[in-house]
Amino acid sequence: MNHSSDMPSPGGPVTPFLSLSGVGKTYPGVVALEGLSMDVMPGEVIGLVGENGAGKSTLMKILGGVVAPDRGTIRLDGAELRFLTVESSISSGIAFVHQELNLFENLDVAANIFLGREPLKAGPLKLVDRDRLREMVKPLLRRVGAHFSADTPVASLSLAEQQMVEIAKALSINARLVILDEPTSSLPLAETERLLSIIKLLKADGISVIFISHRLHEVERVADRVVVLRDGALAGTLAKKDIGHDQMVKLMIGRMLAARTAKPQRAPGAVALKVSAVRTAAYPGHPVDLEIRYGEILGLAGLVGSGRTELARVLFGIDRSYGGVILQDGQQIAVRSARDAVARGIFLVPEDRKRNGILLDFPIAQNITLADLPTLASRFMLSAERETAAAERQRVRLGIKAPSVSSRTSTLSGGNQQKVVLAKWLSMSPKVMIFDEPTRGIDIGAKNEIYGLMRALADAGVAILMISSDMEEVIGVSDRIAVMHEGQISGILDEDEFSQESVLLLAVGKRVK
Amino acid sequence: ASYAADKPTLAFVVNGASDFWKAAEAGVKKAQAEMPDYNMELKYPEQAAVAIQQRLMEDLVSAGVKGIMVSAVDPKTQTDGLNKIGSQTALFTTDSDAPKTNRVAYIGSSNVDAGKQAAEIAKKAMPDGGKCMGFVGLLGADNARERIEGMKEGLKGTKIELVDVRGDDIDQTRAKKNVEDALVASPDLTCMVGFYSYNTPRIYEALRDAGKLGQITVVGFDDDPITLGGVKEGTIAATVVQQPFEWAYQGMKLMAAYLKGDKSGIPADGLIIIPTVIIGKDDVDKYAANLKAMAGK
Amino acid sequence: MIKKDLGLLLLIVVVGIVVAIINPRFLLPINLANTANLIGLFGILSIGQAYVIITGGIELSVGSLVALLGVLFVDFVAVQDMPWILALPLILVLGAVIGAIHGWLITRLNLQPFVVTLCGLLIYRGAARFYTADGTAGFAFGQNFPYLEFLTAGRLYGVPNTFIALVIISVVMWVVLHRSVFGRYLYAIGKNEEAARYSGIRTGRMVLSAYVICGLLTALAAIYFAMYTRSISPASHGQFYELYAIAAAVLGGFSLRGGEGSIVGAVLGTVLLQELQNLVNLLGIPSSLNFAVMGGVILIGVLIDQQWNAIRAQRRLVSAARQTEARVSDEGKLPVAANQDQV
Amino acid sequence: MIKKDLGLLLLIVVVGIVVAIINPRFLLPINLANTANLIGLFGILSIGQAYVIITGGIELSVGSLVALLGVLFVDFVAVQDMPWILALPLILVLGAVIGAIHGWLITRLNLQPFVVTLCGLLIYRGAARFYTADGTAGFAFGQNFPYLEFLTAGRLYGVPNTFIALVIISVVMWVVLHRSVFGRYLYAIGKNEEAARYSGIRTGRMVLSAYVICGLLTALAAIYFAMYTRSISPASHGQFYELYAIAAAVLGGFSLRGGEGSIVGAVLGTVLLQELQNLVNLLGIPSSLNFAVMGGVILIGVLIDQQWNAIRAQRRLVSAARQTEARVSDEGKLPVAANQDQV
Ligand SMILES: Nc1ncnc2c1ncn2[C@@H]1O[C@H](COP(=O)(O)OP(=O)(O)OP(=O)(O)O)[C@@H](O)[C@H]1O
Ligand SMILES: Nc1ncnc2c1ncn2[C@@H]1O[C@H](COP(=O)(O)OP(=O)(O)OP(=O)(O)O)[C@@H](O)[C@H]1O
Ligand SMILES: O[C@@H]1[C@@H](O)[C@H](O)OC[C@H]1O
Ligand SMILES: [Mg+2]
Ligand SMILES: [Mg+2]
Repeated sequence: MNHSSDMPSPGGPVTPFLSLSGVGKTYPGVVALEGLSMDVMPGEVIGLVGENGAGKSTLMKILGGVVAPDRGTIRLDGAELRFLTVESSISSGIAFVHQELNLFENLDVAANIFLGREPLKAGPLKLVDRDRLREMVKPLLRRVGAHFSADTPVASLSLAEQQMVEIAKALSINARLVILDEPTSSLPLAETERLLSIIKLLKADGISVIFISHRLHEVERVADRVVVLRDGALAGTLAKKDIGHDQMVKLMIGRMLAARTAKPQRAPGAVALKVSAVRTAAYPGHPVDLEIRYGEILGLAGLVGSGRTELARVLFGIDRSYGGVILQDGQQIAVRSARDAVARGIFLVPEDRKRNGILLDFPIAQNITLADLPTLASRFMLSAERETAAAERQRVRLGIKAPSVSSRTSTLSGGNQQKVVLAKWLSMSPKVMIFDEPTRGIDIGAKNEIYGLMRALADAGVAILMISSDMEEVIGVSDRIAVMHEGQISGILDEDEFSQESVLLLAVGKRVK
Repeated sequence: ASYAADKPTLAFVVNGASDFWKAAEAGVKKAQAEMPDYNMELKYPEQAAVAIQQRLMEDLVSAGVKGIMVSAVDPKTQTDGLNKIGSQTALFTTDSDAPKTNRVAYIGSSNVDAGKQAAEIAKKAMPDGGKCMGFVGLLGADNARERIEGMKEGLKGTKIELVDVRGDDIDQTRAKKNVEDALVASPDLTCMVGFYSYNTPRIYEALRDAGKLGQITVVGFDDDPITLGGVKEGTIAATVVQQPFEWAYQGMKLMAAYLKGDKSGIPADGLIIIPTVIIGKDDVDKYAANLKAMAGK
Repeated sequence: MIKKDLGLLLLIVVVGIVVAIINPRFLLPINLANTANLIGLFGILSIGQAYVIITGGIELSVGSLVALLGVLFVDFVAVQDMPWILALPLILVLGAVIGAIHGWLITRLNLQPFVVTLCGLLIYRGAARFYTADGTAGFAFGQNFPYLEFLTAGRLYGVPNTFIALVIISVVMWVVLHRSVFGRYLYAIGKNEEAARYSGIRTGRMVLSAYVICGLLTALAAIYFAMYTRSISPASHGQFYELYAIAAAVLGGFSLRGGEGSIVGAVLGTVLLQELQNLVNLLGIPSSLNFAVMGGVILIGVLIDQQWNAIRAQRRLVSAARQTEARVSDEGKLPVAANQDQV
Repeated sequence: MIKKDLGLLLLIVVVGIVVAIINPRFLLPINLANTANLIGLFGILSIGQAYVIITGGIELSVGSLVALLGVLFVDFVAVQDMPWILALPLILVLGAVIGAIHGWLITRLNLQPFVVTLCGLLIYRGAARFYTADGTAGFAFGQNFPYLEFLTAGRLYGVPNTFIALVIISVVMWVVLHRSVFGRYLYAIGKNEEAARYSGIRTGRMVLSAYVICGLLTALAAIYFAMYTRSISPASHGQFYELYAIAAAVLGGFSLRGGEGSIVGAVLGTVLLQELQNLVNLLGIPSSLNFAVMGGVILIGVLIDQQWNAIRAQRRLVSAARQTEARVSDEGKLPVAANQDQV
């Protein structure tokens, strides 16, 4: 598709590239979108914010042709479309990075990026021109700052690296509108910076961008206009000059938020978990040493693929460790399975929610009680009342937005799904909690609630290891910060040493000071 | 055991695994004992299917087998395949013939005659007429069709009628349930015919379970121990037995002679019919003793 | 009993009524008892299969196992003169051990269930045939084991003991699957094995147990089958029984993707299949159509179920949309056509 | 050719050498040609099956289809006197149509492939048997169709034409699966159907095409099988062929979860299976063990493959660890025991 001739003539009135009016979508029991109207101008960066479940992804899925709206009209370049299919969306120049990753682990990076739009060899057979494909992919990977090559199998990439592939894919479409649904939720700082600069480059090329994020400071930096959704309806629009953290929050949740993080109420206690010379599969040559104390939140920062998730998996018994010892309360322990970890009060809130965190088809209640069934059961028999009561308690405590605890978990928004994962562990008296990207995809209100919960847990004496790629979060929430570089702890910062620079320096393997 | 190159090998290929062929195995063994300069083997295909049997024979030919005696799964239409085998080895047929092929000779029973003998049994047991239901494994197989045809022919002009034949695909569970269902569906049945070797014992057991032994005339085929027991007991009218032991024993010797160049045993029409015999209450003991002796036990 | 099960029950009853009208002998106690007997035999297989399917697995070796274990049982009791009171538990243990081996290969060595049990299908069939040298294992004429025969092939007030066994097994297995922690774990594993493991469930052990249960129930059914036919030709005995068991489970609402289905459904599925076979014989339909009738009914059943759900979901959506339409000030625009599911 | 395929090739060669040493007649041209003929027949089935498996589906009705289409072909040509030049494409079209129906039920009505094709297995078998009233369809004595026979059962310089057909089909299907856009889409769909849909791929249409290809190749194989046996008893013809085809694909590295496998692998899998069958017959192993040998070899093959991968991964890790061990000043602590895969 070549749309360059459609660019507005200078001086004339600019027609919106895309215009929605009265677009609505209802799911059984939930109005995801109430007749929403908005325009997207060429070369405009729109920040789309709203609480979890506000309808952001639904709106974007309609534009991507994945979900059909029940009401309303869509105009592209002034032409009214009956509906968008995935094909018509792509061919109209709409590129879409989905909130949940959609890559093919059995194909390599290049095949993933150009899937559905492969360069073909001459002839009727529709054979893929593999050389040209590789050439086309190289500059894209350079542009997103990826260090892996075009023929790397996607299966061997970390979540963040996969996110980069997704972004490269969006860039590869000769797009006029790029939709990024929480692209930074698993990107650490350096990569996030690169993404934000990519957005600016797109804008300079006259390409429109819709940028969805719960990291409001990012939105603040790139958006020309912010559209705020609340409960499926338009809560307001902020022009460039009015964009600010507090204004956005106010529109999103209808009130101002209290101070973000509370200070610890107690000094850290004894060492709960001591990791010494533990090696993970990703970096079998690099031993990790780390101490987590009762009552503290230890932040774990690092670049993409620095090995934090791998460490968490070893501590939780999912992966084996290659040498080294783990001590709990001074005693050497063997964590051979997640079961062992759970039995010792070591819990993990995993990074990949959809895959490891929840059973999408299960009712909320059954997800919440899954790990704790033995205590809720009497003699191996389930007790429906006790289960529902326990789940209901957690639902209220965490403010999970759902019609009831018997609703399917798949119908919840991402943020509420994340709360369900937290709820699973909170009823079980944790000793050590490992949070891997705990607020990935979670709105600001819920984020604060989760920070509050983490703090409360720490104050109650729980040792917390918080892996996070959100710099604000790491600095704002942690009591100490450990930084990982290529599978090793490159440094540990105390509160008085906290700063973005020092974290970043350690993250790239340099010494601080 | 691999085939020693020095000794010519003769193979007896059956149509499917069934106890019926155990007697043939004993016949092969007896012939082998008498002719140690030959290797003699009985081969079961994995399934009673043409492609699988054909493949087995082709492989045997490749392995250097000098003579094959086969109970073809579907002789009428297996002509080309059998001809191919026959052009590379001495081919004999047994159990059911394939007269249009280049086989040297057929040795076995006549299934049509066997069916007629079944009719004899029925006529003798039910002089006043009756209504029969038949049971068989493979409704489509030649031997089944010929037996059914033969019986119908033998019953012509009598008041005995073969109303239906139910198939079971050699699934024993279905074989027995078919009998049970027949008892329910047609309460006026007075006789049952088991066309395959295992059908008669399944009839016997279903009747016993229903308390109807002795009330319904049972006509059997072959010599399953249960069948012979029922005949002796008087609950089975009689059974038509084939002589697979003889087929195998005589057949092997015939093949060996043929390979040595002695063609005197081959009749002009190529048919060596070893008659089927009706075994009634009075013959059972002698027959069973004979069976035992043949098996060399 | 869930809605799906009710639909199946309705189908069974309707078919029954139609058959009874055409041939009233369908309702004779003896016919019902005969059919109940086979429902007992195949129902036990289906429940075993159901436990494996719920985990997202499959057990293809059922038919071959019925042959192998049946041959061994008959041989032990009828030929080796082993007391049946010893042979019976021995066969059950053997079934459980084979199930455990399957489970071990699947959970520890990470082989696919389809592959492992396909190999089982081939190997056990071969083993059974080799054991008897392609002969038949059967009881001699007049060989009687009154207690064993009463237990396995007898009737209590006209009700076959195999059917009673099925009822007891169903109740126990229903409680285990639908009311116990173990059962919940199996559902969780079937839905998302990884997430279950991350919740501290020993998924390997649970899946292995499911295969053991399947092996155990298959062994029991193998003994019942052996005592029903009293003779086993290992080349053909039990052939395709795994398909019957799978078909019954699928008819009863089990998804081969795992995590869905109910024991009641599996049993009702078996009832329907046996009713169909009975019908073919009672109505004098050519035996050759037996399979076709079975396949046709399963397909129609699954289709109706599928369409029914689709229509219900559709209707719910429309009514939900209409409700909000009334609320929201609407511009009176035509709804955009549905555009999902393009082929 | 990928590493997995090479391993399989090696296995085939080693087995061949061992057999040839024990019985040199294995290498007789006539034996190789006979085996090549069967490799051709079953290989075509395996490639068809592979196309379905790559999408994460399965086609269980292959064996029944071989019977039904074979019966029809023979009946058309031998009994209805239809010119074979007409009957042949007719049967191919019929195969494609049946494939399309399966694909339609699966993609449009969202039925599970296992269920749809299981029903197919039952229905087509019944239909074939009903069509001939359980009789046999075959050519009468002396009925000859020289051209047709040359094409389907003839040999060119001693090489069976069916084998030549397999070679041609393999090459074409290899290009389509491994080099064309369509093939790439099939891989994508097999791994993650939803994501493929989000990428603008008409997943329904692609999956349907895979079933059509499978139906087409199955129809071709059905004709070849019919001309090989020249006689079809619909009750047993082709029974279990779907399992052979699936087994060959699995041996060749296809995953039943979809998205993995290569055409070369499926063909080599077929070669190995046929070599094994040939070996059982040539070495005079009791035929009862035929199935057991097949099952055993598949299991061992899959196990070695699995363990091989695990060991390689392990060794890589250990060597990486050792390299840095030298660098890092180590406290000489005992390693923590392996902790994966708890049962
Ligand atoms: N397939 C579905 N079935 C039923 N309800 C759904 C479905 N998908 C979304 N919803 C509901 O629609 C509403 C909007 O969801 P959406 O995913 O658009 O929220 P969001 O703004 O993207 O939230 P988040 O920030 O958490 O990603 C939520 O209440 C959600 O529960
Ligand atoms: N399945 C896999 N196979 C091979 N390598 C992998 C796999 N998963 C992760 N890795 C590699 O292991 C390294 C560490 O990944 P890990 O996910 O632990 O990093 P992380 O610090 O948590 O980063 P992220 O922000 O991506 O979560 C990376 O180099 C990654 O490429
Ligand atoms: O062919 C055999 C037939 O003659 C016998 O009566 O029953 C068993 C069959 O295998
Ligand atoms: Mg969202
Ligand atoms: Mg991580």
